[in-house]
Formats: sequence, structure tokens, C-alpha cells
Amino acid sequence: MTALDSLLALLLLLLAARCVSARSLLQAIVAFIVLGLLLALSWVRLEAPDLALAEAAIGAGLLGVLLLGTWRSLPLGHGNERIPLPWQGLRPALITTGCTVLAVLLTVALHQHPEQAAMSGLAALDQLDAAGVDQPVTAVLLNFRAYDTLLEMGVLLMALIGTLMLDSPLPRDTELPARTMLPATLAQLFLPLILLIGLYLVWAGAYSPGGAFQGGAVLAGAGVLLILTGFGEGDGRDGWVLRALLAGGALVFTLAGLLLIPVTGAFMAYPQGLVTPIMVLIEFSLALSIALSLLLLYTGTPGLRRRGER
Amino acid sequence: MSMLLMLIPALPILLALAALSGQIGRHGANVGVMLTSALALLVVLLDPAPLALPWLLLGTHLALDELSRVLLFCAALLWPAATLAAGELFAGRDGRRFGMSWLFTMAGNLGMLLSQDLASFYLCFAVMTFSAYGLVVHKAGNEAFRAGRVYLVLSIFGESLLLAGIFLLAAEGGNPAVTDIPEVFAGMDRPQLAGSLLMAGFAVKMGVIPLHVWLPLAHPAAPVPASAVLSGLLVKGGLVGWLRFLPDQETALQTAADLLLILGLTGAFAAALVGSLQQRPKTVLAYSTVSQMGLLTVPVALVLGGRAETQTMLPLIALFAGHHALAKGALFLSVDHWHGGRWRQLLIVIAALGIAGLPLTGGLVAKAALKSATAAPLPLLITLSSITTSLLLLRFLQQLSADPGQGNRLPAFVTAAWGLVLAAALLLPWVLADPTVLGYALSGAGLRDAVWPLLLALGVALMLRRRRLPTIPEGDLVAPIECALRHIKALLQRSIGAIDPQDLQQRLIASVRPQRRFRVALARWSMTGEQQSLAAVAIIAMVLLLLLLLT
Amino acid sequence: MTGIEPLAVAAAGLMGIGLYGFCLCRHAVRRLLSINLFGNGVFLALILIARRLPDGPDPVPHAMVLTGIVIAVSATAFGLALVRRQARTRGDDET
Amino acid sequence: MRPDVLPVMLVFLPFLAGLLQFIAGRPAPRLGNVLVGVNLLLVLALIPGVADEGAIVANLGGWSEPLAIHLLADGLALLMLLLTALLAVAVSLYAMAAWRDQHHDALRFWTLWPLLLGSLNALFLSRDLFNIYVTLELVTLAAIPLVLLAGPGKTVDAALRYLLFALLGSLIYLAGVALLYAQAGTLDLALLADALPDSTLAGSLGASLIIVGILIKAAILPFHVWLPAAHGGAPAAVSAILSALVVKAAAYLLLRLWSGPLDPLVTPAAGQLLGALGALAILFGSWQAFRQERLKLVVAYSTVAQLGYMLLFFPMAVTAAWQGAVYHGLAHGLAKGALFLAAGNILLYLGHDRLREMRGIDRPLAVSLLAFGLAGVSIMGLPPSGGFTAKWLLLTASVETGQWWWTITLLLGGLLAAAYVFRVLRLAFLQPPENVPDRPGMVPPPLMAWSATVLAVLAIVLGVVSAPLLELLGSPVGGSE
Repeated sequence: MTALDSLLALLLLLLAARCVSARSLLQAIVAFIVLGLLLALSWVRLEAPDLALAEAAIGAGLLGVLLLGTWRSLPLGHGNERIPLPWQGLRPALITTGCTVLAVLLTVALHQHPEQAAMSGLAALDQLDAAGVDQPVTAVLLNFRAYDTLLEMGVLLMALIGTLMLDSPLPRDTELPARTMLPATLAQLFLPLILLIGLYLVWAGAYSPGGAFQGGAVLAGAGVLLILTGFGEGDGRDGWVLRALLAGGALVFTLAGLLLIPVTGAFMAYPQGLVTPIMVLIEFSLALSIALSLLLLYTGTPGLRRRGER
Repeated sequence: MSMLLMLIPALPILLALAALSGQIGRHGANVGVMLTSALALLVVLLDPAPLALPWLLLGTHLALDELSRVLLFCAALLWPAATLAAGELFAGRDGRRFGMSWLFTMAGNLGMLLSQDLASFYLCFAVMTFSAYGLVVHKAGNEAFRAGRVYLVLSIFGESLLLAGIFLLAAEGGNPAVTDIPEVFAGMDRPQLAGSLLMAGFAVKMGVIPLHVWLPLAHPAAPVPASAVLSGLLVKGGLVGWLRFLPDQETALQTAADLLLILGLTGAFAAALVGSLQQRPKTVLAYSTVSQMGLLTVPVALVLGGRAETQTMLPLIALFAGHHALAKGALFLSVDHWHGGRWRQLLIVIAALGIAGLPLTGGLVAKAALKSATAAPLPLLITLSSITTSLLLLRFLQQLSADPGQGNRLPAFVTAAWGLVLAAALLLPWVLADPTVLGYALSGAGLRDAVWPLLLALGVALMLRRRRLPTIPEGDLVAPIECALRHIKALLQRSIGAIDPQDLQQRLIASVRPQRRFRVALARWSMTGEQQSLAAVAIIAMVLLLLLLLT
Repeated sequence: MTGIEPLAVAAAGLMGIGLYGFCLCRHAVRRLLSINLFGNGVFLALILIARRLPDGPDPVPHAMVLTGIVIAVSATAFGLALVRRQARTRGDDET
Repeated sequence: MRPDVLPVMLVFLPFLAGLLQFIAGRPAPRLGNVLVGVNLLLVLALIPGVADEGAIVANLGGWSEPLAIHLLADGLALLMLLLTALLAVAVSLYAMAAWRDQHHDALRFWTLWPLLLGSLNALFLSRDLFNIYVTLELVTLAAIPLVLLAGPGKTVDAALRYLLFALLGSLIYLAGVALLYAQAGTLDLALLADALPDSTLAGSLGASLIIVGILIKAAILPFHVWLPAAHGGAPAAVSAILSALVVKAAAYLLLRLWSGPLDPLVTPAAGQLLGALGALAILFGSWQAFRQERLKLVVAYSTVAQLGYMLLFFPMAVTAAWQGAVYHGLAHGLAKGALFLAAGNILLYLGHDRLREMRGIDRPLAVSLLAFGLAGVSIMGLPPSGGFTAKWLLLTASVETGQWWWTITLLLGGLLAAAYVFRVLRLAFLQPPENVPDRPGMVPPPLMAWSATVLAVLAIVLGVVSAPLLELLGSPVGGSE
């Protein structure tokens, strides 16, 4: 197995080097996307399939589409530059030395194992029964360290607000649907399936790999597919319902935390019998917010509409 | 009751802030100063218990001590008299600025007398020093700005010495109260360093030669009432500082204290002689202050050097300082009163000769007290100093009478306030001095010692009246220094071209202009890569460097 | 555990290459890519760290990675929107 | 109400307000102003508890020790919260007047600003390494869109640069957190110091990465490259928040981590390095501020310089230095807020902020001028301002520890600060008006002028009431003495 690991590691490093050194920006982006997929593969091998799912869907998929879209909106040849190789000049040489030393030190540091095992992790696994979900990662995200997740929803929302302020949507591709009907047909076939997978992932998050983030990402992927195939597009107007859905994840989270203070006596503590329903409610609202936010981050517009609708 | 102590500096500060926003006129300032002074008098009479305000600044202690009680009394008389005399200065275009400086100076002055901990004292002292700059340059002419410049340079010099000393103290004992000072010094490795720094820093304010040069420049340049408080009250800040923040009887400071003693005595004579050759009455008075402060330095130096008992010296230091504050304040104010009639002229003559030690005046008592407590040869020297002092004050009277004056009529209450200060100057020492001193002052020997220097001085003055005397420029030592600086500047100009402060800044900026153009270009995104990648490289370097230092 | 873990080398390498790219690239998209490379290295390292628990992976670093990915992607998306806007402003200037 | 509800409210009420504002889609400045008022009251309500017990801890979710997330309000956090709350009130009042007629910008401001306020509160209250990472990102991503409020075309370069450095900084920080977690198995600041094994490479490397990551976020020289353009280009109210609070928050973290969880790892030599960086920042930043031709850039570079003072704690590491550094943060926050708001008023009135072209503007802008002057007093460190108290404490510390070189730095820094403050005053205010050109702008409304002045006066008052605040702050948790 180490051989496969070594191969993966080698490929990852080569792709990373390619991503940095490629003269053409497009090649760099492609290298980055492939690297993301390989990374996801390696995470599966490291007993983190749910993270691999997230990386594949968000880190490689959505980000990849965004990178490619941005590349297309740049003037031709923009961003193509020759990155000096380590031996081409004093500064690259120095930087390479520094980075190499740092990488070696990091490697050594990553191999240092302390005597005692991770205290927090053990505690999390011990208290899993009280968390209302069976899946440890979901338990940490939505219960043990729910505060982090809530703040993270804030990050997502603010990145979205910032993006919308810029008013620079991705360029729309008008030719693609006209050229061939195949993608549209495929999309029609696959879309219900994708939606179903997404919802299942959210639901399954409580018991097995999956969860609000992965499910949300897949739902967002479905949305991206719809847009790419010309069924929907970004809209310059938004409505309060959409905004409420966007803010909904954080809002439900906050309100559940605040309103239950009198009942449980602590913030973000849920009453014994209601843990699982509350978890599910939070998961779905989070997933919806995440999906919509990622989709709007992709289109760069405040609203969405069906193609051709005004 | 003790809260009164807090009100005294607080009230003028509030007034000053009101003045800053232009919300206060001449009357507001007058009423405010009166009120503050009334409070101060109340405090002097009631002598309230010390007040500790741990929440204020770094923990403030306010209290009266033997010296500050007398000086606060003098301040409570002199500030209103000077404020009334300032009258018109509070009005008009520059009135706001003057009012602000005036009130802040007053707040600093009164606060300094009351504060018994290092931080508050320094704060008040600094406020007083820097606000007074506004008073010195108020007339805004070339002379005023020159005087202001010299004042500022010396003040900053003094303040930096002080700060250095204060930080040494603070490092040892945080923000020590006055009562903890001996302990703090005892715990220090090098008490003489901190002690000398503080001694020198306060010496600037006291006008100890050769740090006195700001006095003869600032006094004639400032408006008359400002000179009165400057000479009467502000210079005493140095005295208070010496006595509060230097340990008495500390052997480590003996050398420094002896040096101070010598400088004080030298100043007492030299300043009087230089002053006798001056042209303008206010300059003469300024030198008189330098001379008198030199005399006052003597007992302080004796105490600090451990050559005299603190208990015996402190009352007479207070007596001398209080008398000088009132008399000098009154004399400065009298510059406006000389042409107001014979009675006033007589009063002025008495006040002037009082400082020299005319029999039956407070000045005689003050000097007698000083002589009674010192060992030979100091009494003789003090008696001799009466000669030079008399010469100086005769010169003052002569120049004052020669001065054409403005001849404007002053309102009655201004005169009344001035008269009150004058009367207090004459009477105060009689109240404060103890019976043995009074006995000596009234005895035959005492009277003889008082009269002969005066007569001698009068004779010399009459003899020299018709002679052409050499003149010494105001601010004596400043003139050669300025001259030297001018020469150096001229030399530099010849070698590297004209230097003018404004131009210098332009050139400093221009010298980096090419780089600036580069930076402007860099400000465009396309070019900023350079600066940013340097920062990025620094990230790697910093991680490695920190790691190196952490392991 | 003995010997060198190849994926730990990869994690450290990704961080090193990310920093290298950030130092030498000029274009904003490339810098964003470099930052994400660095981020991926950190995430990989966290997942490796999670494997130290005897019974099953440690969920805490996993949760950190998930949070980290979402944050990194949203910030990068915002950065890309900034780049597009910048290009548009440039374009307007040039015409 | 139990005291530990207060920290929770401090984080979540602003979030709630921001979210509601986002959904409402119509600017509601009143809501924002009520919020900052409530925020201030909540902080004030925290004071007695912290003064009595030293710290208030809120356990989120009620889980047990190594796992749970706690909010911690101790003296240090409380002072920063207080600073934030005071500035929030002034800035909100200012913003209400500044964006009165602009629907779009007002909406964005009143959405982002409560979120930023909540994020800052969350950052100051945090007691968890990863939590700090998230709040740092939250603060950054709320701050950058605010910079864009100046008009995206103008500040997009600055915003992008800011984002790149901030993103890299936080990922470097996260790498450090990962290494420390691997060693200690916990993220809780209170447990970390004991859980860390002695002198491992991983521990030291983790600490270095964390420190460098925060240094980038705090714009400490040489990582300041993103700051001047962003702070100088943003609208006045936003610049005030950024300079006074956002970068300060990162510097605060450094103080907290250094004296807490990193205490077993740090060495005096590393302290000297950070101190040297601080000194460099002071000298270089002040010099740059002196050279600038635009008022807001002067103020922005002044921030680069002033942040350096907070780093002088690390080499000296005694109580006086601790108090001085924190106090400097407070005083600088208030004074810088006032400076930026005042500069904004001048910009509004003149339509530009070029120093050489602003003469004789003192009459219509008297109140803003007063604010600028008073804040300048604190920046220069003249008595009796808060800046003076801070420098006093730092100087005392440098004498106490016998590290005279910091004394020189402090004095030089004060002189340079005086140089650039007086240069502005001389160029802009003290010269008489000569052929006054047509002024396109308007006289700032009283609310805008007075909010700046109130901040400046507070910066002075801070010097007068230092003793109780310093007592509240106490000494560094793990530091010497």
C-alpha cells in the first residue's frame, strides 16, 4: 500500500509543481483541478471519504468551474507568465532553498508523535451518544463545535455579499445549448438523480459519510449544471425569500442556540429528547444555504431565474 | 472636604476646555479664576486631609505640605490679580488662544502644588511648562518667537532630563508617592544618577545658571500679567520638585548638591550684576528672579546634601519663596502702575527695596531667616548679596521711571487686587517667621546689616549714574551661542547651499523622489509585484528565523 | 509508526510549493492558486494527524478540514470576483 | 440573568441584527444604532463580573473540557470589547450621517458592519485555536467588502491585495494550529500550555507558523504592504474600523497567545526579534507617514507605525510592558478612529485630501480640527492622553528590564509622530487661506464632526482614568513577575 501512497504523493507534488510553473494560466488551472481530484482520492485512502467528497465537489469541482470561468473572462493571454525556475536567478534559488528547508522541517514535524493520544478526539468519540447523530464528524460540526460551523456560515455569507458588491458575474456561454441538444438532455436525465443524491447526502450525514456540506455542495453542483446547460441563469434582482434562504442556515442555527438558553441553561445546548430533530432541521437549512450561496458565488449575481424569463 | 483638593486643578481645566471651543469670554475667565482662587484659599485655611484617587492616572495623591500651603496661598492671591490685569488679553481674535494657555498654565501650576505622586506631578508640571509657551509667544513678534524658541528648547531639555530621572524612579518603584521617595532611592543601584537627572531637570525651571537664559528673554517678551505669574509662581515648580522628589540627607547626592550650592551662590551675584546693566525694567526684574532663585537654591542644596536639618530649613524656604512670589508678582504688575500716581510709586519703591531687605519689610525678615539658619560664611555672603540685589532693584526703579509707559487708566479693582498682593508680600513673612528671627530682624545688628548694603548700593548707583556703562545683551549667554550658530549656519550655507527648515523638508522628500515615482508606479497593480513578493519572501524567512530562535 | 509517510512528504511539499508560487507569481489568479495549494497541504496534514487515534479517525481535525475547505473556497471565489472586476475596470480604461 | 450569557449575547446579537438586515433588504440605520447601544451596555454589564472574579467563562453546548468551545471574558478581552463598543457607537453615528442618502451603500454597510462587530467580539472572546482561525477569516471577509464601499473601481486593487495576504496569513496560522493540535490534542487555549510536550520541533514550528500568520494579519512590517492602500482608500468610517480594530485584533491575538498557550515555547530571543520588528515598524511607518502627500495615507502609515508599539511587549515581557502594550492598543484605537473620521470630514468638505492644497480650512471645520489635534496629542504620546500613559508604561518597562534600546526607539518614535502630526497641522490648518478655491463638498453635518471629537476626547480621558483600567487588565497570564 505504501507504494500506492508514494505514487499518489509523487503525483500530487508533480501536479503542484506544474500548477506553479506552467506558463499558461489555463494549464495551471487544469493542473490544480486534477490535483484536487487526486487529493480527494488520497483522502479516501486516509479513511476520510466524506472529506474526499467535499474536496471533490467543492475544492476541485466548484472551484475548478469558477477558475475556468474567470480565466475565460480575462483578456486572452492575461495571466500567462513565466515563473523563474529555482536555478534561474538568485532570488528563485534562495526562495527554493527556504521553501525546501521549510518543507523538510514540516515533514519531520508531521512525523513527531507525542506520547498521549489526542484528548479532544477521544472525548468526541466518547460522547457521541449524547450528540444526537451517529457520524462523528457531523457530531463535531453540528454539536460539539457547532459554534465554529455557525461562524463559518457567516464567512460564506460575507464572501457572497462581497462578491455581489463587485457586480462582475461570470460570462455566460450562449452558444453551448444551441450547438447540441445532448448536454441538455443529459442534464434532464441526471438532474433529478443529482438532486436526490444531494438530499440523501444531507440526510445520511447523521449516520454515515455525508452531511450538510457535502450535500449542499452536490446541490450547488446541480445548480451549476442547470446553468451550464442553459436552463437557468443569474439574475440581477433578488427577492427576500432568496435572501432568507441564504441567511437561513446561520439564522436557524443562531435562533436554536439563543432560544434554547432558558431551557437548557447553556448556549447551543439542545434538550435531551429533541437533539435529533433539531440536528436534522439545522442540517437541512444549512445545506440549503450552502447550496444557494455556492451557486450564487458561481454566478456572481444576487438572484437566479429560469432561462429566458425576465 | 478633601474633594476640594481635586476641584482646584479640575476647575481651570474645564474652563480651559471651554475656552478652547470658544465658549468662554473675558468675564467667564475672570469669574472662573476667582472661584478657583477662593477654593484654594479655603483649602489653605482648612488644610484638608490628603486625598487618594487610585482610579485617576496611575493613582493620584493630592495633599498640602508645608511648602505648598504657603505657595498655594500666594498663588491664590497672585493668579486673580494677574487675571484682572490681563483683562483685554482674553478678548479679541487671539483671546481664545490666550485664555486657553492661561487657564491650562494655572491648572498645571495649582495641580503641581497639590499632587504628591510622581506621575501626577510630572503631568501637571509638563502641562504648566508647555502651556506657558503660549503665554511667552502671545505677542507673536520676532522677539516673542525668539524668546519662545529659547524657552522651548530649554524646557524640552529640562523635561527630557526629568523624564529620564522619572523613569529610573518608576522602574524602581512604579508611581511612588512623595512619602515613598527615600525608600525608592535607598533601593536603587545608582541613586546619584536619578538624583542628578532630577536635580538638573528642575534646575531649568528654577533658572539656575547656566540654565537661566530663558528667563531674561521670556519675561520682557510676554505680556505683563504672564511675566508676573511666570516669575512669581511657575519658577517655584523647580523648587517644589526638588524638595518632593529628591531624598533629603542622602549622602549619594552630596557632590551634586554641593555643585548646586555653588551655582546658586554664583547665580545670586552674577545675575544681579548682569541685571544691573540692563535697559528694560522687565529684563531687570527677570535677572532679579534669577538672582533670588540662586539665593533660594542655597538652603535647598544644604538640605539635599545633608548639610542642614530639613525641619529647620523647610519653614524658611517656604517663607523666602512665598515672599518672593508675592513681591516679584507685584513688581511685575507694577510696570503698568508706575504712572498711576505718587502713592503707587511709593508702594512700588517699598516693594522693590523690600526684596533687597529694607528694614521693616518682609524681605528683611526673609533674609534674616535665611541667615539665622546657615553656617559661616553663608550669612556674610547673603548680606553681601543684598548689595548686588539693591543695585539691581535701584536700576529697576531708575529704568521704570525713565520708561514712557502707556498711561492708560486701569480700573479700580485691578489696582485693588495689585495692592492686596503688595500688602500680602510685605506682611506674609511677619506672620510666618518665628520669634527669634523676628527678634534679629528688629534688633540693632539686624537693622545695621540691612541698611548698610542698601546705602552702599545707593552710593554706587548715584556715583555711576552719569557714567556710560557697558551693556550686556538680554539673555547674556544666548547671544554668543546664537552668534556661533549663525556662523556655523553661514559656513554650512557657503559649503552646501541655503538651509531653511521648510526647504529642508522639501529636499528630504525630494531626495527620495525618484523612489517615490517608482512607488507611484508600483501602486498600480501590474507593478506592485515587487514589493509584495518581497513581503512574501519575508514570510518564509520569518518562519525559519523564528523557528531558529524558538528552539 | 516507522519510516517516512509519503503523504506527509506530499503535505509538506504542497505547503512549500504553495509558498514558492506565492513568492514568485505576479498574477492574482496564480497567487490564489498558490494559496490554495498551501491550503490543500494544510488540509492533507490535518487528515494525516487525524489518523493517530487508535479507534477510528479523529473527527476534530476532520471537522476543521471541512470548515477550512468551505472558508477557502468562499474566500477564493470572492478573490476571483475581484480579479474579474479588476480586469473589467482595466478593459474600460484601455478602451 | 447569569453572567455567562453576556459573552454569548455579545457575539450573537450583532449576528442576528446583520442577518435580519440582510434579509430585510432595506437599510435600517436605527437598528444598527440600537444594536451598538445594546452592545455597549452588554460590555458595561460584563465589567463588574470580570472585576470581581477575574474572568467570565461561557461554555458553548455544555460539553466537557478538552472538547468544548468556551468564550472567555477576562480583563484583556474586556478592554478590547470596551474599545470596540465605544468605537462602534461613534462610527455608527458617523455612518448614519455619511450614508444617509445612499440606499445601496447604506444597505451594505448596515449588513456588514453588525456582522463585523459580532466577529470582532467573537475574536476577542475566543478561547480556542481553531475558533480564532474562523473568527480571523470572518473579520477579514467582513472587512474587505467594506473597503469596496468606496466604489469597487477605486479600491479593487487594494482589496485584492488585502485578500491575498489575509488568506495566506490565516492558512499559515492554520498550519501552525494543525501542528500544535497534533502535539497537544486540544485546541483550548487554557489547556494547551500544559498539554504541549517540551521542546519538540513540531511545537516550535507550530508556534512560528502561528506567530507569522498573525503578523501578516496584523500588518506588521514587512507584511504591511497591503495596509496603506486598503486603509487609505476605504470610506472614512470603514478606515476607522479597520485601523482601530481589525488590525488591532490580530495584534491582540499575538499578546494573548504569547502569554498563554505559547508561553512554554517562546524564548527571549524570539521576543527580541518581534521587538525589533516592532521598532522597525515604528521608525519606518512614521517616516513613511511623514512623507505622504495625502492625508488619509499619512493616517494609514501612522497605523503601521503605531502597531509596532504593541510588539514591544514581547522582548520585555514584564507587567509594565504588558499593560503598556495593551493600553497602547486602546489609546491608538480611539485616537486613530478620531483621526480617520476627522480626515473623512476634511475629504468631504474639500473633495480631496491632498495636503498641499488644503490651507485655511479651519473655520468651517473647527470641530473636526479639534478632533484631529486632540487625537494627535494621543498619537504623539503627550500627557495627559492615553498614548502618554502607554508610552510611560513601556518606557518604565524598558528601564526596568535594562533594555535601553527600546527607550531610544520609543523616544524616536514619539519625535517622528510629532513630526508627521505637526506637518499635517502646519500644511493643512495653520496657514492662512489664500484665494480660497470653490469647494465642491459640503460642511460635514454636526453628527459627523462630533463623533470624531468624542473619540478624540475619549483618547485623552483614557490617560486620566488609567489606574482602574490597568487594574482590570492585570498582569500577563503566564508572564514573569
